[in-house]
Formats: sequence, structure tokens, C-alpha cells
Amino acid sequence: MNSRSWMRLVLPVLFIVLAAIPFVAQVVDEPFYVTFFARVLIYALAACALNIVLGFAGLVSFGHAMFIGLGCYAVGILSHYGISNGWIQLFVCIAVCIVVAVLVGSVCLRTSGIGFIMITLAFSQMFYFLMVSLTPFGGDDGLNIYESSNFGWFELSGSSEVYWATWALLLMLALFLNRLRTSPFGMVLRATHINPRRVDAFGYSVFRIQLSAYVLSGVITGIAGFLLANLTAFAVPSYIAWHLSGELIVMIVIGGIGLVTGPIFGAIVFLVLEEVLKGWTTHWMLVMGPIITIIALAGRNQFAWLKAIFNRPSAAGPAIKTRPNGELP
Amino acid sequence: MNSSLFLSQLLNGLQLGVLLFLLSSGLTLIFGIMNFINLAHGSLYMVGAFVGAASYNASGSFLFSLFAAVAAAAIVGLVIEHLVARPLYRHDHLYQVLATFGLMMFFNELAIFIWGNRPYFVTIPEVISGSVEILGAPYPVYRLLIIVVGVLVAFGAWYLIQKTRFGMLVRAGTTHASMVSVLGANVDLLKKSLFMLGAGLAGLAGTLAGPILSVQSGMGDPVLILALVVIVVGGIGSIRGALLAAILIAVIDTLGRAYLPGILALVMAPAAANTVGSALASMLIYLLMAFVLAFKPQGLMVSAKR
Amino acid sequence: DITVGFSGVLSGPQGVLGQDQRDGFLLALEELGNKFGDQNVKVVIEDDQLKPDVGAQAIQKFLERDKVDAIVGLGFSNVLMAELRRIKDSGVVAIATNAGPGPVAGKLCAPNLFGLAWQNDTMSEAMGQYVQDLGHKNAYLMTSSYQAGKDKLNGFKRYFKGDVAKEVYTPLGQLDFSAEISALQAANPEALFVFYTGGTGVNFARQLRQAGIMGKTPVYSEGMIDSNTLVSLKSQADGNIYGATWAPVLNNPQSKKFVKAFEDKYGHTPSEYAANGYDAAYLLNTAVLKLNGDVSNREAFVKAVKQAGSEFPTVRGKFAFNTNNMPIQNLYAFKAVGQGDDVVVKQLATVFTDHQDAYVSECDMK
Amino acid sequence: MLSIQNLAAKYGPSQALFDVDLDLNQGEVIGLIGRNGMGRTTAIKCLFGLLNPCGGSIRFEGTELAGLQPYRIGRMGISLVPEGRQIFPMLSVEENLIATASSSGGKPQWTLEKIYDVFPRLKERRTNMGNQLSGGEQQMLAIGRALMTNPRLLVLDEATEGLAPVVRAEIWKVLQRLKEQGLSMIVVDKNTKALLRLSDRNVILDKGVTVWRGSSPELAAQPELIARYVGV
Amino acid sequence: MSAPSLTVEGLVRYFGGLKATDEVSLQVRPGELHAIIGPNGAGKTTLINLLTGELASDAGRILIGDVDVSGQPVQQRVELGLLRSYQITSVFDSFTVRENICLAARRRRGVRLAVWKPLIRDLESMQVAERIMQQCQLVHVADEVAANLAYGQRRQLEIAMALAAEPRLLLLDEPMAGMSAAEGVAAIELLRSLKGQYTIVLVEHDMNAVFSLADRISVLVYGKIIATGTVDEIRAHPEVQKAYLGDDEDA
Ligand SMILES: Nc1ncnc2c1ncn2[C@@H]1O[C@H](COP(=O)(O)OP(=O)(O)OP(=O)(O)O)[C@@H](O)[C@H]1O
Ligand SMILES: Nc1ncnc2c1ncn2[C@@H]1O[C@H](COP(=O)(O)OP(=O)(O)OP(=O)(O)O)[C@@H](O)[C@H]1O
Ligand SMILES: [Mg+2]
Ligand SMILES: [Mg+2]
Repeated sequence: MNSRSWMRLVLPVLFIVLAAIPFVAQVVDEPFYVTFFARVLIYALAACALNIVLGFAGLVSFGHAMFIGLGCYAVGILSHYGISNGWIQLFVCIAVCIVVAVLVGSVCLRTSGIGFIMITLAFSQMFYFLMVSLTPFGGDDGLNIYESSNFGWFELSGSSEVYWATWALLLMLALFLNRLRTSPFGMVLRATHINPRRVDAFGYSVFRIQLSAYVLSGVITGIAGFLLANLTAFAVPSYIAWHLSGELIVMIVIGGIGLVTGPIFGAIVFLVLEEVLKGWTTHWMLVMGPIITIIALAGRNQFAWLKAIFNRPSAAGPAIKTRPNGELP
Repeated sequence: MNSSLFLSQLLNGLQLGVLLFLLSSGLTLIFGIMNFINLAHGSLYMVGAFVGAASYNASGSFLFSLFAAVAAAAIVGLVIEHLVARPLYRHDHLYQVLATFGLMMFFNELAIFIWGNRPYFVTIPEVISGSVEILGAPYPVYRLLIIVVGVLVAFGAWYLIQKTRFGMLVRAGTTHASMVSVLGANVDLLKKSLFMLGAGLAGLAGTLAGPILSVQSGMGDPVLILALVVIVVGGIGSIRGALLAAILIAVIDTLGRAYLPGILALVMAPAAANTVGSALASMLIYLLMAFVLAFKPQGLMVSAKR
Repeated sequence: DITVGFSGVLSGPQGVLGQDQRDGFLLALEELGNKFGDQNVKVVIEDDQLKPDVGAQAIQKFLERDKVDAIVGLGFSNVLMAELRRIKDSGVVAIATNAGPGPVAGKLCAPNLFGLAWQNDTMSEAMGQYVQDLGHKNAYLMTSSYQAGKDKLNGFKRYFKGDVAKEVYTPLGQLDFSAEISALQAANPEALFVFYTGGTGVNFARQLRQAGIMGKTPVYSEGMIDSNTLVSLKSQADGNIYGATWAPVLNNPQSKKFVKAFEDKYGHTPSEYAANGYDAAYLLNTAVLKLNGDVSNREAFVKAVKQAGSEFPTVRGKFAFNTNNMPIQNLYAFKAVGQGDDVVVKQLATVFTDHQDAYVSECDMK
Repeated sequence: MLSIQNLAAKYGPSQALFDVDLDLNQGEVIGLIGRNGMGRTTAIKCLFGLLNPCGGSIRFEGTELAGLQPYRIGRMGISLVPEGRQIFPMLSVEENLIATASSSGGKPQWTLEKIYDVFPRLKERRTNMGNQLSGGEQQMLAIGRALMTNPRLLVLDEATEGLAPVVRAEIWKVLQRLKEQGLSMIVVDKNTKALLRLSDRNVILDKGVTVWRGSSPELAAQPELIARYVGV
Repeated sequence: MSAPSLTVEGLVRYFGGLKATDEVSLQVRPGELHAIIGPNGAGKTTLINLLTGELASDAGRILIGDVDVSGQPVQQRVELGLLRSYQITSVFDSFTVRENICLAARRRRGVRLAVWKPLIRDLESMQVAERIMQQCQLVHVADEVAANLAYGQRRQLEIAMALAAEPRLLLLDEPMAGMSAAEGVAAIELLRSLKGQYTIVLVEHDMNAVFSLADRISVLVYGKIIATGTVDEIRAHPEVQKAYLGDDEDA
């Protein structure tokens, strides 16, 4: 896996640069950029989390926005009832995410390939419409969060607090994933993607392994939602809409599937590009769209060692089959 | 509950189902058979709608507008196939999703660029604009027309894929393109024509929807999701499945919207019933999908593929 | 110099509404020579995409990045609610040219937040009153299920004393109403009142006609008919009665001037949203003049705007801010009348004069 | 009829063929012999335009094949029984046979009936989907499918792979019969003995190079050659 | 231990109308190499799939040692030491040979919470892997990505992975498929070296292999076992000759 060699360099450099941003923003007196990059890092966190299932296990979850939503509403609803203690909120957030992930995951993982894509979408859509209908919590109009999560010695009160919290979490996650990839669990997880039938034949439970990966991913995504809620001081169903799930995937693919730092770069590129283009023209999508398409066309051959993983037919679901077995090259 | 109302609700469902089917059949062909996820399919639907509307308002001939729309969509489809799809056939779905996601953005914005984001409207020609009584339920002629068209297309598409040589070659080419060509069939041509067919159907759906829905940028996105739901529930690559699922989903959705609040009102306060009802109604199809997939992961009609 | 941030929905099906407010505002600004008083005005524009979170971000940008002196627009009610906290905290003059949700008129009212357009309920209240006056026994109510929608129906019911056949809330952004319309047909009420804006409204109107309800059942509406939707509806809108605070036919000099200028510049008749944007500019101008161009003191600016409310030249002829910063204004019933293939708007009645909203008592501002 | 001259080919960076020569006359059967990974399949891929050679020429009845689209080559009357069967999984057995069937002019020599006569097992499985066949059945289908295009040159890459001895024997008989009917063939098979009994002349590949060409009797007379390049 | 390490009783499996496995009964003695031969489509692969549990049987019992595993999922059977190789090579292409084998070797201890230490630094697995790679002559390609292996080597890796998982009972489905004569001979040697250490069920069409390796042979025709016996018995068996071997002298 050639990534590991340059990973050593990329990771520290990346995070040092990110650490510099708030100070730069201070110097040029543009506090807005802290807010902006806080958002970027939060999405990066979510993308990295999604990458655990998508990049390693090849489970394309099209419903991860659901966990962002769970995180947001954990904060939103609790503070709605005046509970702004961060620890309680965080605990609830994680607990809820675990429960939901286990339930949803154990249904979704019965399917595979496109089936999985769609069923995850289905669940997040259901949750979306649930929140839309829950008028006590603002329904379509969303829920204002009047006091931010308070961890006692430290409160997610402003953009920069959120920024640093996210930065730290992201760093930890990146280091962790870096190890996970080659750890027994990680290897088996990736193996399940190449040929689940074979992994089963060794007596590993593909289901259990995929489920734990899904739960792990869900929880971390939930935490991203937790941070997002504090950043925007707001929880709203549109955080759960399928577009966000789609954008997370886009970020991952831009950055390079399965690469640990890929999603981070992906998130940065995607959101910065969006921001720049928006400032440039109201028809920014006219430019953004083709750029994304071109990235896809260019990226398709880039990660050769990954394509080896991805172009394997998944024994279970015929639909997701990428290259039919045994085709003459 | 009153039966003629129920009937017209059924018809509403059927008509929506047919529109969904027209869209999904193209998607399921391209997806199931060529194994290419085309998120831009919704955009083709939009192209059809816009071109149809524009050409109708210009020419005043409904048939011509139909033709123009289908042709336009097919041509756009061809371009997409050549520039984006073909290079990605053999690659992972993620790249396809990404590429076509970009196309989707592009087309939505392009529509705004050309037609502005004031919704764009078509009227229906007088002859088919009226409404007829069906068992005491007044029902718009135009919507009936849509139903008929849908049924015809359904049969045609199924026949083409399952019964003709073309269909066989296409099915073969999906998994073993190079082998098919070695045996003397021009696979590129096959795939192009199939892609155009799918695009054309999407365009057709678009024009037919035009007079009912407003023609506007982004009109393709929600229907795209619905269409994806349909083909997954129906079983990817199966025309029959798509038809079944489209109608099932549409009818359930329509009846849900129509009756759930009422039914719930029997057990809870009307206000609550209203909100919960409409929420549940909008969740219904996804519940259905989750249910189907959980018990039949391959969808209702497992296509020939396995 | 003065920086003004404009935020509103500029894209998507409802984009037209935001664009009109923007166009109206910019038009007025142009007439004022891009100056409020003697101050050059710089306008920064953000699209809230009708998404509360995006709207909130937009406000944040205005405050942190652009350091604006005033914010105009603020989009739909749900978006405004999301922006509320930041606006309040900042104390910057904020003028809503489209939304006036109940909470903002009541408990959550803020000194620096002005509802220049209307309090959400009022036009519906007017329709309720009007339908009541016409003596319809029952009415069938339909709208999209979001805060504004609910406010509207409440407004209607506040003044309509007959019985409500049914209240139907359809998902926001739903375009095909076949199911609902069939149900409506079956219910066959004496009057139908709906609140649907932009493209949604147009769809609904046309589907009503296709189903042959228009003409059978009298249709009263809010938001469904305005000079935008009329462009696409044409004669299909014939017979539709709607409540509004302004329409191009309204007879006063400022209004005439506005309609003329707008048609010259943009080539189509302005909507009430455009009118609100237009008013916003003149309101700010008047306020700035009172301060001789010095807006550095936010409290002062806020106070000035409030006073200016009853002084600035408005297309509505008469206007003032209530204690809760919501309008005190007249409400009219208009009717769309088909003329051959085209359609014109006729003024039927002035339903309320100097109307106050229902929430003013809940607001503790004096 | 077919003549390949110092053919060379690469898979990306790694070169698989260096210098392959082979020529075949009307009605002849050529055995293509070598160990695993010596380039036999690669050579065949080049012949069918599935892999663009980076050197040399392939002429079929005078026309240069290199650079032609595979389907054009296929339509010239060359057909392939590929390594690893490559059955169409989404088609039934019968559809597999007729989908690409063609008769280059005149009445086809091979028809469904004829194929079913040779492989009765396929007739029993007529309605099975391609992926519902046992390995061997798939192999038979692959051969039948190739014959249904009524080729003038038939190329078989490991066509007896995974077949029961009886069937294998049967296939050799079929090939023998085809040869008598004047069909030209290129055959790759690990069973050298049987191969030599069928082929007129043979080409031995080693590391992508033609190291020996000659008639079957000659080769049969030189067991050390076979031992060296094939093993055993 | 004299109890047969694999016992099959009246096993049945339908594919639609087709009875692919028809009342198959079979006993495999500990340590023996038991070959299963039969015409194409006789149901050999199906039988293997039934034994591993990848296909569900419609009737009949399967015992590993004296444990009844009929209806049990794959994992249970693997726990009992039942492992297989596939007719179509299915190694993890993007992993190196070492990683492939370690993955197999690790299975006894599972991977719960093993999320930090790299797999190939895992001592226990490493030792097993080294040993197996020696045994299968894969040392020199230990760090090659499996995708770049030549066909024969991929087949060897296929078997090596099965071995690394420390089976007691090994099911091999056409391990020599696609190997040229030379590789075939090598493979036969490998299997011979394994004889006795493991109980092996071998499905193969290559008669050289079968006749030179098998202790006992069962012949499967149309899903039925028509004969079981030693090499010579089977060779002599008239029906077998007719149905399967034919007058085939060089395979
Ligand atoms: N798709 C590929 N990419 C890279 N190298 C390849 C590819 N296919 C084959 N090779 C290499 O090219 C060489 C020749 O392969 P080829 O398949 O032609 O051998 P062969 O003679 O057909 O042997 P076999 O009996 O395995 O079919 C081998 O070294 C093989 O590793
Ligand atoms: N999924 C399936 N659906 C229907 N029939 C099947 C399916 N799989 C296998 N069959 C049939 O079951 C029979 C046994 O297949 P199996 O693969 O076990 O044969 P085999 O003994 O392995 O043959 P070979 O030696 O050629 O591999 C075959 O006739 C095949 O057509
Ligand atoms: Mg080969
Ligand atoms: Mg088999």
C-alpha cells in the first residue's frame, strides 16, 4: 500500500497547516474563516468516519447524514429542554448513534451493493421526514440552539472553540485509522469487501465485522453532527437530506477512497472550491458540476492499488459488481 | 369511504406510477444492464420537460413537442454516454456517482441559465385537456393518456430486452463486453443505442409530466430518488420489476397521502393526525423499500443477472 | 459608507421571490443614486437557498466578514427563525422584507428586527374576514406544512367564523396535488382557501383548473396569485380572489412611480415582494437622513429606522411600525380577472385599515 | 491464411510477448504449446484485437488485423473459445448460443440442433442461466457458442479444461471431425499427447518467444523438447 | 481416533426441479485423502458447498467428527476445522501473499478489538505464515501483491490459505484446474506432502492426480454416488468407466 510511505509526511504537515489557520485568520482579521474552516473540518471528520465503511469495507452508505442529524438533534433537543451540559449531550449523542447504528445496520447489512446504498438512503430519508414532522422540535423550520454544549472546563461557545475541538478529534481519528487499515480488524474488514464469501469461509463473521465498522463510523459521524450543531447553533432536517450524504461521498472520492487523509483533502477541496465559486458567480454550479465530473474521470485510474480492491465483484450483490468476473482485460 | 373518490385516487396513483416507470425503466436498463449509475437521469427528464415545453409553446403541436423532447433527451444522453459514461463503464460505481452528480449540478444550473428559475409552464392541447367521468369520478383525460403511453412503453421495453437479439446481445455485453465483440457484435454501438433509449424514455417522462408539474430547474432530483427507489424495489435490470414497483410505490404514496391523516384522525386529535399522517405518508415508500430490501435484498423481481 | 447585506432565497422554485425583493431594493437604491443620505451604499448579496442553516451562515458572513450596517431580506419564516439568534445578538438593523412569523411579532420580538412586509397571518386574516363577510358557511383550507403555512391558516380561522371543512397540510415542495384535489372535489366545500407560493402555487392553480374546480368552487388564496405567477397562469387565474398589502393597481404616487420604474428596468410587472424590497431602501434612506449619515451607533440607527417607518415614502400609501416592529397597514382583497387570453388584477375591497397583528400584546417592547 | 510475424505485446509496463511467429494454412490445425504464463493467451488476445500489439504483424487472408476493432475481426470468420469460458451469465443456455450466432453467407453449417447433438447435456440445461451451469457445462457451452458463428478459423484456449475424461475424449473427437471438415484451428491445451494427435504443426512458446516450430511427428519424436518446454 | 472425521447421510439438494445432490451418503476416515470424481454437472461442487454450509441442504445430515453440523452456519463448521479451496481462484488480489496467509492464520483468534497492531506483525500468525509459505514454496513472492502472481502460484496460494487456517478437514475443488503439466506435477507433490497431516476431500478431473493421490474414491453421477472404493476398484468399475473415464488413456 504505497500510501503509508508518504502518509508519514502528509499527516503532520496537513495538521500543522490546519492548526495555523485560526492565527492567520486573527492576523488578517477575518474571524469568518475560522467559522468556515471549522465547518470544513467537521465535514472532514464525517467524511473520514464514512470512509471506514465506504473506503475499507466498500459499503457505500448513502445515508450517513442521518448520523449527523442524530448528533445535531441530540444537542438541539437536550438544550431545548435546558440541558446544555456537554458531557450529558455527548453521552446521549453517542448512545443514540450506537443504538440506531446497530438497528439500522443489522437491517441494511442483509443487503449489499446498490441494495445497501438505497436502504441506507431509505433510513435516512425516514429519519428526515420524522424530524420534518416533529413540530415540537421545529419540524421543517429547525431548532434554534440558544446555549452551546458546556464541558465545564471548556465550552463550545464560539467558532474557534469548535474549530480546535474538531481539529483535535480529527487528528486522533486520522492516527487511529492509519493504524486500523493494517490491523487485523482492518485487514479483515477490507477483505470482506474483496470477497465476503471467502472471509466467511475462514470463519470470520462478515456480518459482525461489517456491523461493528458501521457502528464505529456512525458514532464518529454523530460526533461530527454534535460539533456542527454547536457551530451553527441550529439543528434542522436539511442536515439529514440526501444531498449531504451525497456530498460526503463526493468528498471521499475526490480525496481518494480508502486513503486515510483522502477525505480530509476531499472536504477541504470541495468546500473551499464551492465557497470560491459562490463568491465568483451565482451560477457557480455551472462550473462546480463539470469540475466534479472531471475529477471523477481523472480519478478513475489514479488509485490503481485501490481499483484492485474496488473492481472486484462483490460475491453477494450482483448489481454492485464492477468488473464481471473473468472478463478478458 | 366514498368509492368513486377511492377510484380516482387509485387512478392518480396509477398515473404517477406510470410517470415513475417511464423514468425508472430507462434507469434500470442503463443501471441493471450496463451497470452504470446515472444520477444525471433526472436531468434528462428535466431536459425532456424543458424542450417539450419550449417546443410546444413555440410550435403549438403536441406530437411535435413529444418528438422534440425525446430526441433532445436522447441526444444529450448520447453525449453523456460518449463523454462520461463510456470511460467509466468498467470502473467503480463511486466514480460514476461522482461524475453524474457533477452533471446533475451542471444541468440544473444550465436550465436556470437558459430558462431562468421562474417555473416554466405548458398548457395541454384542448382536445385532451378536459376531464371524463369514470364510474362517477371526474378524471382528467390527459392523465389517462399518460397511463396508456406508460403501458405501451412497458411492453415494448420488456419485449426488446427479453425477446430480441438486440436484448440478448445487450445483456451479454454487460458482463462480457469484449467476449461479445470477439464473437462479432459491435458492443459500443449496442451500449450507445441502449443509453439513448433510456435517455429518450426519461425525456418522454419529462414532457408528459410538464403540463402537470411545473417545469423548473431541479425538477429531476426528487423524481430521481423516487426512480432509484423504484428500480431497487423492483429488482435492478428488470423491466417488469420496475413497472410493478413504480405502480406499487405510487399507489401506496398517493393513497397514503389521501387517507392516512383521515385514518389517524380516528385515533388521535385531528391536528396531530394531520401532521403525523402527512409525515408518515411521506415516509411510507421508504418504509416499503426498507421492508422489501430487508426480506428480498435483490428486489421484488430478481433480474436474469442472478 | 454604508454596507447592506441582502439575504434571501435566490435559487430553486421559490427563487423568484428573493430575486424580486433584491431587484426592488436595488431599483430603489439606484433611484437614490446608490446613496443613503450622503453615504455611498455597498450591497452584499447571499442566497439562503431556502435552507435555515445556509441562511444562518449568510448572516454570520454579513456580521463577521462584511461587517454590515444593516441587513435586508431575511428570506422565509423558517430561515428568519434560524437567523434570529445572531441578529438579536448583533443589534444590527435587520429588515425582513418577506417574513413576519408569529414568535418574532410576539415573545421573541427584538428591537433591531423590523417586519417591513407583513406579519404572516395578516393577509390570511383579511381573507378570513372577507370570506366571512361574503357569508360562506364552510371553508376548506390547504397549505404547505411549515411554520408560515400554519400561521396563515390560524390567521384565516381567527376571522372566519363559519366551520372549517378540512385543513390539509401538504409537504413543502410537493408539486402534484392530484390526491388532495380529488379529496377536495369529494368534500365539495362552499369556499376554498389556500396558501401556496411561487411555482407550487402556480401548479396548484393549474391543477385546480384541470380538475374543473375553478369556477365551481370560489377560490380564495394568499401567495398563489402575484404578478409573477400571473405571468405563467394568465387566464387560468381567472376568478381567483386573494388578499395582499399591495398590488400594482394600488393608487398612490409612490406606487405608480415604482411600477413604472420597475417595468422599465426589468420588463415585467413587480410583485409585492419587489414592492417590499423597494420600500426597504427608502426606509433605510429616510433613517440615514435622520442621522445625517452617521450609522456608527447601532441603537441610534435602530431608533431612527423605527421612527422612519411612519415617515418614509411607501408604495403602500400608509405605513407605520407597531410596538413590536411589525407593520400597521391596510389589507386589500384583489381579484384576478381574465380578459381574453390575458389577465388583469382588480381591487375588490379594503378589508382592514391600519390593521394590527394578533401578537403585538405578547411582545414586551414598548 | 493466417500469418503472425515477430509479434510483441505489453501489459502496461510488463512485456508478455517478445517475438512470436506463427503461420497457418487453410484447413490446418496448429498446436500452441507452452507452460503457464508463457504467453499463449496473450498471443490469442492480440489476434482478436483485445490487446494491441506493440510490434509485429498479424495478417488474416491478406488483411492486417493489428489495430482493428475486435468485432470486425470476429466478423471475418475467426472465433474463440476463451480461457475461463466467459459464458454470459444473464443469458440462458439457448440464448448464449443464438445471441452471437451468424452464418457467413449460405446456409449455416452449425445450428442449434447440431450443437445439441454434440452436447446433449446442453439440451437438458437449455433454460438454465449461464451462471447456473457446472464448470464443465459452461465449457461445452463456450465451444458450442463459438461454433454457432460458423467460423473459418477456430481458436481454442484450454478448451478441455475442467472436463470429465469422457467428455474430454468426446471433444477431441469433435475437433477431429471439424478438422476433417476442413476447419482451420489454433489449439492451446495442456494435454500435449492428445494435442499432437490432432494438430498438423505446432508452435512452442517460451517466455513470449517462439522457440520451436514444426510438424507433430517431429515434435513427438523429440520428447526432450516437450520435457524442456512443457515439463513431464 | 477411529470415528470418521466426516460423515454424510442422505444429503439432498434441489435446484428448482433438478436434484443436484441425491441421497448422498459418504464417510471420510481420519487422515485419508478421499477423492470425488464424476461427470460434469454431477454435483461435486454442489456437494462441497453443502459440506461447507455455503449452500443449505434440503435433507440429510452432516457430521464433522461426531458433531452434527447440518443446518449450522459456515462459522461453526470452520470452528471444527473444515476448510476449503475454491474451483475459481479466490485469493485477496490487492493483499500481498503474506497478508493473505496471515489473514487465514489469524482466524482462530478472531479480530475483535484488534485495531492497532498491524496484522503482519502479529507473532502467532507470522510463525504460521512462514511455515506455510515454506511448505508451498511461496517464500520468494511473500511480499508480492497477489494480483501479480502467475496462474499456478495463485492456485498454490489458494491452497496455502486453506492450510494456514489450520484445518483438520480440507476440501479441495479442482485445485489443479488450469495448471499446465509442470505445475500440475508440483501441485501433486504438495498434496502428497500434506497426506496424513490432514484429512482431505479432493474433487478433480485430472486422473493422474486422483489415481496417484487418493486412498479412496467416490464416484458421483447425476447427484448419486454410484461407487466408492480404492483406486483399483474404481478403475475396474465398469459403470465408472462408461459414465466417466471412457477409453481415456492419456489423462
Ligand atoms: N492482465 C494481465 N496483466 C498483467 N500481466 C498479465 C496479464 N495477463 C497475463 N499476464 C502475464 O503475461 C504472461 C503471459 O500470460 P498468458 O495468460 O498469456 O500465459 P498463458 O500462456 O496463457 O498461460 P496460462 O496457462 O496461465 O493461460 C504471464 O507472465 C502473466 O503473468
Ligand atoms: N444455481 C444453480 N441453479 C440451478 N442449477 C444449478 C445451479 N448451480 C448448479 N446447478 C446445476 O447443478 C448441477 C451440478 O452442478 P455442479 O457445479 O455441482 O457440478 P460439478 O460436479 O461441480 O461439475 P464440474 O465438474 O463441471 O464442476 C449442474 O447440472 C448445474 O447445472
Ligand atoms: Mg492461457
Ligand atoms: Mg465443479
